[in-house]
Amino acid sequence: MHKMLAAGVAVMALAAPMIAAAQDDAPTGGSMIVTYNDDVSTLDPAIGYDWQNWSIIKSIFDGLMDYEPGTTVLVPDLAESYELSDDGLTYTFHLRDGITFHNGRPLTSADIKYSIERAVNPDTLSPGQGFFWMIEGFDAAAAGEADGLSGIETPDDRTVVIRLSTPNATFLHVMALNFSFAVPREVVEELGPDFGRNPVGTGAFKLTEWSLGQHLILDRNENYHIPGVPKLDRIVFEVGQDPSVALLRMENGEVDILGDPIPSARFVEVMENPDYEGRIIEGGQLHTGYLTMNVQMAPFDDVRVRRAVNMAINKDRIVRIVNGRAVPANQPLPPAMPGYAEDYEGYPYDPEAAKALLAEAGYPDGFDTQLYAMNTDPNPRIAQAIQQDLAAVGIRAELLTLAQSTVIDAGGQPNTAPMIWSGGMGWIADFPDPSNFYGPILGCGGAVQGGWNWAWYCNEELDAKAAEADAMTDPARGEERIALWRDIYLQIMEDAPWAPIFNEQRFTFRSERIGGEDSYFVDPVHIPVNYDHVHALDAGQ
Amino acid sequence: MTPLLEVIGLERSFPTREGGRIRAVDGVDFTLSRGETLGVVGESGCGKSTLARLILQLVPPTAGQVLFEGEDLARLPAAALRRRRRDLQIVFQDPFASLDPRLRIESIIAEPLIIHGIGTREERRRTVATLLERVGLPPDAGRRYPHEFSGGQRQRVGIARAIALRPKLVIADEPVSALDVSIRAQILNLLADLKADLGLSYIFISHDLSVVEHVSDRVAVMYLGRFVELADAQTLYARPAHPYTRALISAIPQPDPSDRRARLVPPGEPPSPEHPPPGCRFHPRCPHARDVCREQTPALRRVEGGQGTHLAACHFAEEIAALPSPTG
Amino acid sequence: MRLILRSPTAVAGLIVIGATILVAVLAPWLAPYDYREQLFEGLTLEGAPLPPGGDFVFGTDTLGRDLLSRMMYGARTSLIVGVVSNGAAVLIGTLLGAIAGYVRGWLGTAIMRFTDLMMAFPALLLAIALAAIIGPSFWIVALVIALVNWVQVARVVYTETTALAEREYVEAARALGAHHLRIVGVHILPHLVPTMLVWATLGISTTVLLEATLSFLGIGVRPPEPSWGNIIFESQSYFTSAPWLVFIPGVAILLLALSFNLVGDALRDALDPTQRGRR
Amino acid sequence: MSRLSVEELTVGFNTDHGPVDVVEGVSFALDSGAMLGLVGESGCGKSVTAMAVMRLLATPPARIAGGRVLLDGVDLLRLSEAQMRRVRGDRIGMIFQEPMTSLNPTYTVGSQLVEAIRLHRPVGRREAWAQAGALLEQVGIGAVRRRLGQYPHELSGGLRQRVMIAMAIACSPAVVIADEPTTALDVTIQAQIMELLDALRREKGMGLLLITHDLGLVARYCDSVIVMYAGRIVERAPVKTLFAAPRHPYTHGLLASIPRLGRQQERLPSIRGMVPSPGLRGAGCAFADRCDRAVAACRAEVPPLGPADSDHGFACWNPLP
Amino acid sequence: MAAFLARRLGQAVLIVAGITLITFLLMYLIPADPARMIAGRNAPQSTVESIRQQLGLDRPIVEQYLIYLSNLLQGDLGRSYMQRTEVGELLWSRLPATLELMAGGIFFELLIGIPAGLAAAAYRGRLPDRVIMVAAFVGVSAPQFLVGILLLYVFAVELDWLPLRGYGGLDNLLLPALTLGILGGGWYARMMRSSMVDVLRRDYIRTARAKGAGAGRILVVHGLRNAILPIVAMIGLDIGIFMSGVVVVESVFGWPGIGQLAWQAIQRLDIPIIMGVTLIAALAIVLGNLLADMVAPLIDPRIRLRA
Repeated sequence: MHKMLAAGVAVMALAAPMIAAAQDDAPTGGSMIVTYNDDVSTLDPAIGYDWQNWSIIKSIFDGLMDYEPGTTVLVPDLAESYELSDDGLTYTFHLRDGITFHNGRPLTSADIKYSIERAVNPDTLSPGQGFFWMIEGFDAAAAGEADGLSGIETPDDRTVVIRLSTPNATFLHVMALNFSFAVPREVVEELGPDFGRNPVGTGAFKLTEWSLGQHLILDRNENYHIPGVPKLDRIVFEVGQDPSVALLRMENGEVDILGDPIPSARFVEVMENPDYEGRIIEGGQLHTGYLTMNVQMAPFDDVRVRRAVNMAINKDRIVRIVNGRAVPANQPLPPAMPGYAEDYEGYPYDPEAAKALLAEAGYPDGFDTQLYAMNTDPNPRIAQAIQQDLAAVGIRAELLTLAQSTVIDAGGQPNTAPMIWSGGMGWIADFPDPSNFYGPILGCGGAVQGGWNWAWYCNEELDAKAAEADAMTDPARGEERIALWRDIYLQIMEDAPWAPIFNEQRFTFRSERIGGEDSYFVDPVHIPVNYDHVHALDAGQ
Repeated sequence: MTPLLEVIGLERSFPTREGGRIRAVDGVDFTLSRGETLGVVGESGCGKSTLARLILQLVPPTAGQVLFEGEDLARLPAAALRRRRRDLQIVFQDPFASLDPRLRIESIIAEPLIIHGIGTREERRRTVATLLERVGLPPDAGRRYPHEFSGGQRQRVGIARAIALRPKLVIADEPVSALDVSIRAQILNLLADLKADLGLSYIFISHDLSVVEHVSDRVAVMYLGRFVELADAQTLYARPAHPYTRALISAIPQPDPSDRRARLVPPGEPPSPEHPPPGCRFHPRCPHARDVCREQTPALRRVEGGQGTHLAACHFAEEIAALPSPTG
Repeated sequence: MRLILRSPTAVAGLIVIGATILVAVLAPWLAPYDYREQLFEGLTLEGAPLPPGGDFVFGTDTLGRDLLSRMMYGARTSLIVGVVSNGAAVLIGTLLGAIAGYVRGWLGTAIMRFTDLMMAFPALLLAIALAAIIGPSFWIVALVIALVNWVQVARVVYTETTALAEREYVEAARALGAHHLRIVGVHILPHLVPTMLVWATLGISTTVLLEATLSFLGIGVRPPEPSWGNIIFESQSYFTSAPWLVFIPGVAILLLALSFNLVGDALRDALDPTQRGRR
Repeated sequence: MSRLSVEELTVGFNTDHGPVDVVEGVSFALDSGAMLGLVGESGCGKSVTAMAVMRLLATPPARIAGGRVLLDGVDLLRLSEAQMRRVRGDRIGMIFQEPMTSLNPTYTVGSQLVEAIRLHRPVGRREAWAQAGALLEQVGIGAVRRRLGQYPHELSGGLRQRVMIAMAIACSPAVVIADEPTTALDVTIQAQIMELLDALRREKGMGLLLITHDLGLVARYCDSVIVMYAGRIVERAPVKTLFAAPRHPYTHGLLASIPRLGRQQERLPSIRGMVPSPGLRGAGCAFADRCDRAVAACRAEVPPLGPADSDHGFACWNPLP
Repeated sequence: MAAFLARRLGQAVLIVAGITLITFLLMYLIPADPARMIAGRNAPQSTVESIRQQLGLDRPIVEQYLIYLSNLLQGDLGRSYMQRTEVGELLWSRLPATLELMAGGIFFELLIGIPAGLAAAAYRGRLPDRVIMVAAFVGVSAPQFLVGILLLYVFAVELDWLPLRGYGGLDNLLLPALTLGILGGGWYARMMRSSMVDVLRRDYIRTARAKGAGAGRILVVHGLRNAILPIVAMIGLDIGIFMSGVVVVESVFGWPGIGQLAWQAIQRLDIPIIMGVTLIAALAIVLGNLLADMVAPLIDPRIRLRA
């Protein structure tokens, strides 16, 4: 996994190869049923930001860039090719020919410009607005003072020129984010806020039916620009399906993909069932579950206390509580992320040493504090495990398990939440780049009222280093940049504002009739599966 | 000397569900002297029970005055009225409903004493014992609950409670209607004894004319919220001056098979008090009704040539009074 | 009391309640394990809870804690919440209902309109919002439940009080010059006791469950303190793979609620002096 | 021959303190067209007797311990419940005390009358409604069409009791039992209802058993009378005989304690004490404790009702002369 | 009748307005910021501010409420913060499922409660009565989700007679509706019994027996109609109680109704949806009571609609 990703970064070339037409001889046709517990919310790419609608949107829309299926390798998508100016500030994208929206209208460069500007326009209320900060003219546009982004120009129908205000190595990832996906202006303007219910894009599938609270049907886009894609003719998303029921239906062969994770209650049993051999695919996730300690609140303002907490927690036992569906973590970055320090050992589990550290910090008898956590399973259980471990070294943490919105609010208030278990609200990377784990959650920018830096950790020196790293847009300096990020995260661990607990693993359960590369089923950017590339084995029969 | 009780133009109306108003008591005047018993008779719904509650200020009057020893009860402040209640008491019809089923008899009888803060606990206990004896109940009755007693005994409890404060006036609202014949006589005798012993005055409300005749000095006949006749008992029964009184008297079956009086049963039933007929309210059922009865409401007036103060609300009172006596 | 003992179902109920109280009180001595301790041997290697039997009579929960010990300590919470908060609800409801029913007038109307309003208000939402505003604690649960559950009591008491206030013996007391306070205290409230008792007992099951829901939402009992409700909710999705985690506390709640209901029913009959007089 | 004859009827109740007989050895006969008064105070067993004849007592707690109830020679106590159902309302009609509560408030007068007819007569709905109208006319109710469509609460007390009577006579029964039919009514209405009952029994030749506590009604309307005390008949006689010369001290005391119009008395003669509750009656005459004429025998043995050959029977060891 | 309706509708409007006001106030007081939830993690503070402004969350509460009310009067319930779909549409799409569930629940309540209550009353004091009443107490005391899970386990998992969960056919409805109905059924059985026992003591029942009516006829024709009134009033209230009950039942059975929607919305502080659900719940309760009041006179002619 790690290796694959390193290769991907290297591929960031001026003339990237086209995504090859699917060369495998997987059959096309057929359909599959995917179940979800929650209703699917908006499919507007500028707005949708759930893990659930994230990949559905990816199948309906396209952006300038994309990733190779099953990998984190950036490749041009709507763009045929792009060039980067020497100062690292100007990107020129050349659109592929003959791409049309689902309504039949050909895609032009104006659509790209409109789509990005729409995401930045405050009227859109896009949660992705902030991702575009590096584009020239962002501030004026984001404040609603300018009509559009001065940094985007469309010299002709097939060329988009984007100027940045500062060189940024993550920019191409941003162009692969849903928020920058192309939408047809006339449809958006006609439907207004209802566009998310009736999405029209250029993607591999088009939405044909949406019965709120019951099901969605996606059908193949016959005019999709990549030949042989998608494989399936139809995907039916059945919503309101309780995961344990969905699992039983899966066992009855009524369902093809469990959209939600396998319920913990039955995880062990399912994994041990020989009948499902090969049908449950395990993969990594760009996720870290961590415990924040508010460095502005005593006693967590003492680094020794924070280190003691890091040493007090038995991560192996917590991993067991989640049925081994995670690997213990010792640093903010997940193993699949470039910059992960493989040789770093982290803080060992050592309650005695933790006690000694606490004593040294002036808390020989420990102290009382509070631990916030979200109230959905398994988070209260994990929090209780942490609570017990802390109690063993004398830290008596009162546990507050609350609704998501309340915990998030508490985290963003100064001097409110001494400790927060991030589960359920934790960081899943928006794109596979180490910088994505820093800004809002560990940088000074996030350590403000209403911010997401719940540790209130602010290290100016590291902020400067981060800026430096992100300015390294030259692909040749890729390795150097990654190394810089690695150092940043290791230095953070010295200050220990977090106690990283684990990195979640994904387990995708598929029916016997669905096939494809294993990597398609644990695709790092498409969750739960890469809808465009999995196929039905009984297609055409 | 002021009379014990003076009722002037007393009125009370209730709203109905349909938005109309029922004039339950519609202009009643009378006086009651000390030591006197006034009987009030009438059929159900004529307003006699409301009259009792109006006098006691349990229901506020819509108009009119209730002067007790010259003091207008309706104008008394709440606290003063509560104190005044010592002098006015009531005995209810239903000896079960009027006793709190969750209290022991001794608590029920002692309640007025407690309310008015009379005596110590020990004194009250002795008073209760005396009262029990006075109304003819065994001494151990105090420890028991109302439902353990028969109707007659419960009525004795009600009477004991009413006389506990030595009131000046007792209003008895159908006190014997719910009782059996043999018990009824006992209670009537008890009431008579108490009156003699304690110098009580009574307003005795009943639908039973023979009982009223037996206990009353004067009798008032009520029909649809008004007094239609008021006279001393003997006169009223011997020479009724209102056709309704006549009809009532003649309708009473006497326990005497040889009694073959002609029965003057009035046809139909009392009209709804919500829509009383115009003119004389009795005219639709009156065998003597003439045109004037349908148009003019007769006032309660002295009957010419009547004995004492014989009042009747009939245009032809003198004519009626001259008819042969219904009691035969 | 003798009358209650006459009903075999009520006796069974009393036994269950008595046993629960006993277990709750003696929990520190009876519990085989520390109810908070997440035992290493309490989970399988894959992290699954252990079924009943062996060292763990009721099995273990998903954190490897002994279920029996947690049930014993949980009885405390459930009893306290059931009795205290439901009792408070009944008291509030009775007070408001009795005032509205006795006083009538604008005050009575205002109280009853407010009751109507509360009746139509989704209780769960109110509970969540209140707890979020005031901040979570065990006593908040009690308060929230009381605030939610008084409504029906108030309505019933209101109806009864209006009927009681028209009884002849109340009129008799007024005729005697009794003050309103005395009338309410002596002639009305005692008659409401059976209703109150019935609601106090009938409401217990709803209360215990509401506590469970609130605890689940993170409003109530702080983990790792157990209550029967939060034991269920912590593990409700395990009903097929670890049914004991749902059914043992579920049946406990059912039995306790049932017992309170049966005893309440018998109590109502027994409190009626028209029954008592029959010797 | 009598239409209805009750012989040695004994009815007991199971109470918390064991079985108690509330009606003991009651016998009487009722002829066609006759009106028999059954008089007594509350709790004397007169209503229980009526209910036992109709077999309307809930068993348990009630228990008919002995005796016979012969209607035209058939013992009703031996009939099955289904057979008895056919007798009720058809051969014996019943009128109750409270016209307010004895009619079903949720059905119209018409449908309740129609039910009374159709339960026993195989007539169509239309025909039954016509008959119901005719019945109302018979009991003196005008504007029949409107009345049939009205609910009981829309009628006055007197009208309701007329409807009850119409229901009781719907199938022209041989016997009608009227249990305190006028007690709840005003004096003037009471007179109307009694006149109606009197006329109907004559017209239709029904035997009418009038259960009442009002001796005035009995004196006025009945042919003969039975006085009950504490579950037993203490005296029976033709009306004139009884009122002229009661032999039982209880009957005598009862008659004396009624205040009479135009007869001013300072004190009413009254019977002291009160009725002993069932189960607490001693071995002898139940009235002995209240009786001024009681002799030793009274406390020892229950006096029999006699003499048998006379139409004036009384159960007393020391009767009035 | 018209006056009655007008008055009751007036009251209903007031109650609903009162409820929306309280809800609004509560939402305002909850320490959490919807704007942040919408903005997501990457948004700079300025974005949060502009979202807050966009949604009018920066205005005084009174103004926000008035805007809400005036929109409401125009039939506009607002748009979900998270889903960006019109709240009206979301509610509308889920209403049929919830209504179906409630109807099924009421059906089972009556189906269980009325016959059980009748039977208990008919055999009052005897063994069947005791058995039914204890069973009714069990029904009343049983935690709803426990009943649901048990039914699910027995009929769907073990016996496999009925579909596990899901929404659609009558077979899907059976278990959730039964779960909802068992609680109410217990209540109704008790109410029906006490009401019926009371009615059976009435004089008109004696009259009916004196007429020669049989036991069954007396129970059903004469008793039921008089005894059922408290139940009818209860059904009105039940609609309200169900609004809370459906949250549990819908989550146990994966029923795509209002309850689920409300649950999700509360988690995410999606105020427009919460307001919408409260509104619907309040309306349901008010309408349920109104309906019960209007049906009552049809059953008992003594009751008149009081204006």
